[in-house]
Amino acid sequence: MTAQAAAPANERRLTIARAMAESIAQEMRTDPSVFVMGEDIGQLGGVFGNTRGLIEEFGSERIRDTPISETAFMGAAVGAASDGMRLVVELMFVDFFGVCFDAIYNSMAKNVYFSGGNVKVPVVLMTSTGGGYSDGGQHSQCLYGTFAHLPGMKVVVPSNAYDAKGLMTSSIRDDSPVIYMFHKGLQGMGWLGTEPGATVHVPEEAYAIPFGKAAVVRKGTDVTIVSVGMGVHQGLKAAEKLAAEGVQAEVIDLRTLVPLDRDTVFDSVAKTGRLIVIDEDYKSYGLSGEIIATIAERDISVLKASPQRVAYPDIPIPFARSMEQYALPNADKIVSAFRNMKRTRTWRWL
Amino acid sequence: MTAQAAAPANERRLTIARAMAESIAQEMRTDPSVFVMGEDIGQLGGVFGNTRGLIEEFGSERIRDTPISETAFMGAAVGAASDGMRLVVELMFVDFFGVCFDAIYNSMAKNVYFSGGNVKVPVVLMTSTGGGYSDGGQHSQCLYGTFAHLPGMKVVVPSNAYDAKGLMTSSIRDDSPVIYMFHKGLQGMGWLGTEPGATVHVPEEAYAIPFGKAAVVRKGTDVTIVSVGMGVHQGLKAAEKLAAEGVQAEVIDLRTLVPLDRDTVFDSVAKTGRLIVIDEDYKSYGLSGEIIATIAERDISVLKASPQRVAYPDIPIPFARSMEQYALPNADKIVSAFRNMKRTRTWRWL
Amino acid sequence: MTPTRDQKFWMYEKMVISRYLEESIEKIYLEGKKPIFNMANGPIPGEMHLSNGQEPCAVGVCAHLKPSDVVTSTHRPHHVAVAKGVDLKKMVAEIFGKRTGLSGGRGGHMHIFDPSVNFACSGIIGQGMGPAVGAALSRKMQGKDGVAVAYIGEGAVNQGAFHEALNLAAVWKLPFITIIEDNAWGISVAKAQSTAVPDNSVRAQAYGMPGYQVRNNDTYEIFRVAGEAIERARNGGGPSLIEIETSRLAGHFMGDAEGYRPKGELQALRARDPIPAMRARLMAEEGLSEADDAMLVASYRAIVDEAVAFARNSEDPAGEEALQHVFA
Amino acid sequence: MTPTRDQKFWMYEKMVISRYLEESIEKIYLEGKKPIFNMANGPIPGEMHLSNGQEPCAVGVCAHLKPSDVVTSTHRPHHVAVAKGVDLKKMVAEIFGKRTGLSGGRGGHMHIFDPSVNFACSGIIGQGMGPAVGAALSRKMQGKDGVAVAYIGEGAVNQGAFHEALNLAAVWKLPFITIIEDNAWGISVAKAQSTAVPDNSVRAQAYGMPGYQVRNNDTYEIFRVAGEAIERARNGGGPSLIEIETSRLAGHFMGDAEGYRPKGELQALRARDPIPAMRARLMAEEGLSEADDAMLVASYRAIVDEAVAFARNSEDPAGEEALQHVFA
Ligand SMILES: Cc1ncc(C[n+]2csc(CCOP(=O)(O)OP(=O)(O)O)c2C)c(N)n1
Ligand SMILES: Cc1ncc(C[n+]2csc(CCOP(=O)(O)OP(=O)(O)O)c2C)c(N)n1
Ligand SMILES: [Mg+2]
Ligand SMILES: [Mg+2]
Repeated sequence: MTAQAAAPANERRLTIARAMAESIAQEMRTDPSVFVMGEDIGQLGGVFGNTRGLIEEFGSERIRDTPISETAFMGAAVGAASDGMRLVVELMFVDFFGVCFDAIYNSMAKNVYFSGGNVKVPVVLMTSTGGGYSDGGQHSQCLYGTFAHLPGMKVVVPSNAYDAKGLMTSSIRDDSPVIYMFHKGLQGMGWLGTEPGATVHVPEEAYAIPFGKAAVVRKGTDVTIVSVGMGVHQGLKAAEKLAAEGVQAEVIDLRTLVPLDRDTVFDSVAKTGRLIVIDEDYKSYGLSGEIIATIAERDISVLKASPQRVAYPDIPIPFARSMEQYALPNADKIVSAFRNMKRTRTWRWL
Repeated sequence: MTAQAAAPANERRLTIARAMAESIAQEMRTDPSVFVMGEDIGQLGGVFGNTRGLIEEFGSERIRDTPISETAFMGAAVGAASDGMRLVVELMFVDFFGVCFDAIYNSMAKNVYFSGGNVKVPVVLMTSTGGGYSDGGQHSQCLYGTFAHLPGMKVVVPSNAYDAKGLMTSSIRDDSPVIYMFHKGLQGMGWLGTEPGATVHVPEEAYAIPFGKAAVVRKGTDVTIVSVGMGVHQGLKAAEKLAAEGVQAEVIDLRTLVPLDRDTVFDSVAKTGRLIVIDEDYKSYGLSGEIIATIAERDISVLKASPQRVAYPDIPIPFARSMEQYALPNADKIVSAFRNMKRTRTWRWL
Repeated sequence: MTPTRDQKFWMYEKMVISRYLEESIEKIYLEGKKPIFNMANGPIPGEMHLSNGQEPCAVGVCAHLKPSDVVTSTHRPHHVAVAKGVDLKKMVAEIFGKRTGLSGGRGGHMHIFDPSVNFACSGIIGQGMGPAVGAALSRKMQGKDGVAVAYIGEGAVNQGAFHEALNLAAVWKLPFITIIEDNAWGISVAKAQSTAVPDNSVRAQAYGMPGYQVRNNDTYEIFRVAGEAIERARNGGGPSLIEIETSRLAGHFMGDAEGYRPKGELQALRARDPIPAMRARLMAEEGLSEADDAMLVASYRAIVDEAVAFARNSEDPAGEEALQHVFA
Repeated sequence: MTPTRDQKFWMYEKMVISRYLEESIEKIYLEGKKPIFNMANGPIPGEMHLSNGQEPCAVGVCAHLKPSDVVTSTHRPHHVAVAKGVDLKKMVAEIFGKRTGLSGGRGGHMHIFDPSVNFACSGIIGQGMGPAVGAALSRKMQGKDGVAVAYIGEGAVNQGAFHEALNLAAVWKLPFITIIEDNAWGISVAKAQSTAVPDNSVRAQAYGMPGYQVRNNDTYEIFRVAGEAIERARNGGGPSLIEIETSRLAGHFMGDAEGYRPKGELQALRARDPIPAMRARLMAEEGLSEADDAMLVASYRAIVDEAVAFARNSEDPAGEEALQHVFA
């Protein structure tokens, strides 16, 4: 069940950008230790709109534009968070992680452990992901696998505004570092194109969505489609197409990659016997392999056919529209993957 | 077949450290455009010995100690390599990647693509991996998955001196960037402890080992054990133990993660029906998942039991010996994984 | 060092070509993006950072460079690419994402690579620095003539790569020059808000290298200072830093509403547009007539128009070409 | 600013404790590592970076700090930890990897965290800088008293994190001080081989902050300069940089044969050992007698011996404790 499904139609539909900003504002109102840092998050309101309106309410001390010094301000986030503050810090594009990954990988993620739990690191590192609008190979990556592989940080990937708000609230309230990855194509910023399914009803009051609970966003019996973020919407579209052929797909939105709700995925595949993983991140050594391995290692016998992945190929992201669209996952590729599954050698098909 | 198996016993057994240095020296003699950069690689000969003796022969221009400025010198490696030089550049511990990952991830790995193949980037980024000697959470990581997930770089992980030399030669001669990951516990540096199986016969003359060809280092029929680097030796030890119980394990050394020799792994599992992956890197979203998914997606029906992984848990690496050893893969864990496989629900066991 | 007549006309040509290129791109970029501005649409999709106003930084420096010298530029690279002699047709085709582009459409406008004139860039702040230092090292080791120039924005100077690269170039005494294009803004953040010193030129002292500050986007002064620094570098005198006060006459990228700009700033900057200033100088100093100027400008524009036509008429790459050239 | 009698004795105490701690660790470290030196063996496994000779940098600065002030240190942290008042028993137990250690053995000697006195460190070069700047920001935003001090080696100064952090601290005018421990070596690489300027103190100019250079590992001069900088920071005067010429009397880490050291350097450094110098001053200035000194030293050593005994007698963590405290 998705919570937003129960909501009255057309009532307070928010974009993910506005839902994120609303959660941050609510937490800042109740907790004076919360503040936001990043590039162009003040007067500009964030390149992707997720801090819009905050500087007007909270001022430039708590909505703090930084120099283009990610190593320093990611490190500073660790230091301030260990000193009693709660941070929301933005890395403008996830692609820029490489200029500050040590501060993230070796300090933010590990200081809780290195201190035996004596130091808390309440940092939400929010960052934009994804392509599809020809921003080239240094501005279009997802890197879900890279971050989920790193121990010590929770990894959140919302697919709609309802989740975006509730997961942001949980992220800010968490005493551990959280990386919060929002997909540009879901933000509700028209200039990036936007997936309409991401803009949904969002309750006004603050609420928290627990980590590690995947959402079954569509029930089905014949095949399980698993993804996060943009892939969830592609999965839903593919499910529509398959439904027209009489195939009922179950679609799972993982919502958090760390912790990973392996049980929900396993239970679904145990029921459907078939698994397709959609990942806009690079195919090899990442999310798609992990989900398949999760099922295979738990009980291979639940699989009625070889699982399939629809993932970004292992290539840098090309600029030209024709090539980028060729490489990206989409609903048609998912439908083909399902057909392909039927063709693969199996021992219990039908 | 492993080439070194054919070699006469006790003839020119080299450590991996010496084999690496020998290959570099030979390439430097024949190609004046080859040079080496890194921290403490000159007079000190590299903290892990793999540039020992080079400065005496080639001088401090071509064996070039750098400031502790990884972003600058990794970037410089890209620039020099695009300008006609061939670089061997050392990142002392792979754990330090985060201070210079942009230069690696977004330039070194992608400039060939961004230039449509018009720019070549012949850089060998050699770096030490692995723990087991209580060096703590910022000096013991493997990060195989992190690097293999990144498109645009080849990833080499030698398990013995014969391979180390031949793979280094191929790496230096390659026009694409290569990350060459050597495990500290295999280097043959006594002060790090050392796996004796890594020190093997190495021919004097230069030779190249092609990328993307896994080695079947032990033939077997009952279970396929797949790994790289240190894991290969653990796999071989486990195979000995299993042999005592009449179980014949086939052990595969992947040798390169990119390109990945999926065929050799698949063919072996198609024969044995059982798969165990050993990985000293973090378990989730990495190598172990990828290998399992490779089999599952190609043909689930070859698996007679749920595949198993013996991998580093998703935790930062602890300092204390008791905790680190608890977390590391070893032969006993592999044997247990095999036993566990027998217990899992299967449909064709025996 | 003052420019010769030829050099003056060369600089003017490149400035006019660069500006007209940007104006052409601006128009084409908006095709298909109205009434709804969606970056993904139109003949030129994606982000677009125009260099209007920064032409002096390009021509004043590149006037001293040969094709064999190395230049790395930033996410805002067109003016420098034009001045460095990057193949204009192939570059425009790349910006359009066509098969005939410099990289067959794989790079796009932030990833202009033309090894025939040793030009490269990166969309990541500060990351052109290391590669330029490496090219300078390569030239020195090969005993080859040549200097390497890295462009960087004033905002990017606060990135660690700047510090590391300058120290490395100085320790190794490399033929390396960094050009800081100080347009006073890093997207919406003003220089004073991000930089602890008023002038980045003082930062040269941290590396024991000469640091120059050029005011007022002055093409001649840039030419003079760059000439001095490049000559020193060619003669083994090591690296230099040059900061240039320049002006960003457009938004940070196309679509930027620039609400953060103080009122009147843009108008004031436009009044000091370096291209009319250069034209006026040519008229005063070299007797350029209105008529000759019109002819010249028309001929420069024709070059751009031809490149644009070439790009427009080129084919899109096939989707599966995406899989090529991952490895060399 | 000169130290009071109490401050002098406090500094002497911490110096002696620190040195004797290192000497004790050195001995214990080698247990089980003979005849074959294998880092993995013995009661203290792993890398070990001793701070012998650098004690003045620790005490001259920390003499001005309260427990509520923040310090981040480097991979070579023991002397600073001692001076900052880190719980000695728990710290030594951590170095041994015992359950009673500061983090239950998860961190080890490069990861000493004692939030009760606001001490932290990182094994990655330069990466203590950002966190200290963040702590300084936190103090300023909370309107709380307090300064943050980041230690860094002279080799690490060439890391981008240094540049970014100093600029950030200066732009935000934070109560932040960086202490550069210049022991002339970054492992085997001499300062002149890695650093473009003779003195890192000039680099303060790149951030518009005061830069101090202390020569000769002089405890009093460090005390004076640090006192000035810390007072300014407490009073809202913003950050400072202090470079201290100090000496590394041991190898980079235990097991380092130091073949790269010029002949005679170590002997010369030992002749200028700051601890006998401090003792001589106490004798000359404060009338410390040989007998009193012997008593004091014995009492200081007893503190270390007690901590070592505590560590030795503590239990190893169980293997599965590795799985705890990954998240807060
Ligand atoms: C490491 C990194 N951080 C942030 C960005 C996003 N970004 C792109 S351009 C820009 C502003 C750059 O300002 P400046 O260096 O002054 O160059 P200008 O745009 O003014 O030419 C920023 C923050 C980036 N590309 N890379
Ligand atoms: C980013 C990074 N690069 C390299 C290292 C390896 N390393 C550890 S200590 C050291 C030398 C540091 O020299 P310095 O900063 O002068 O400190 P010192 O050891 O002299 O106290 C190096 C290169 C590291 N820990 N982190
Ligand atoms: Mg700017
Ligand atoms: Mg040092």
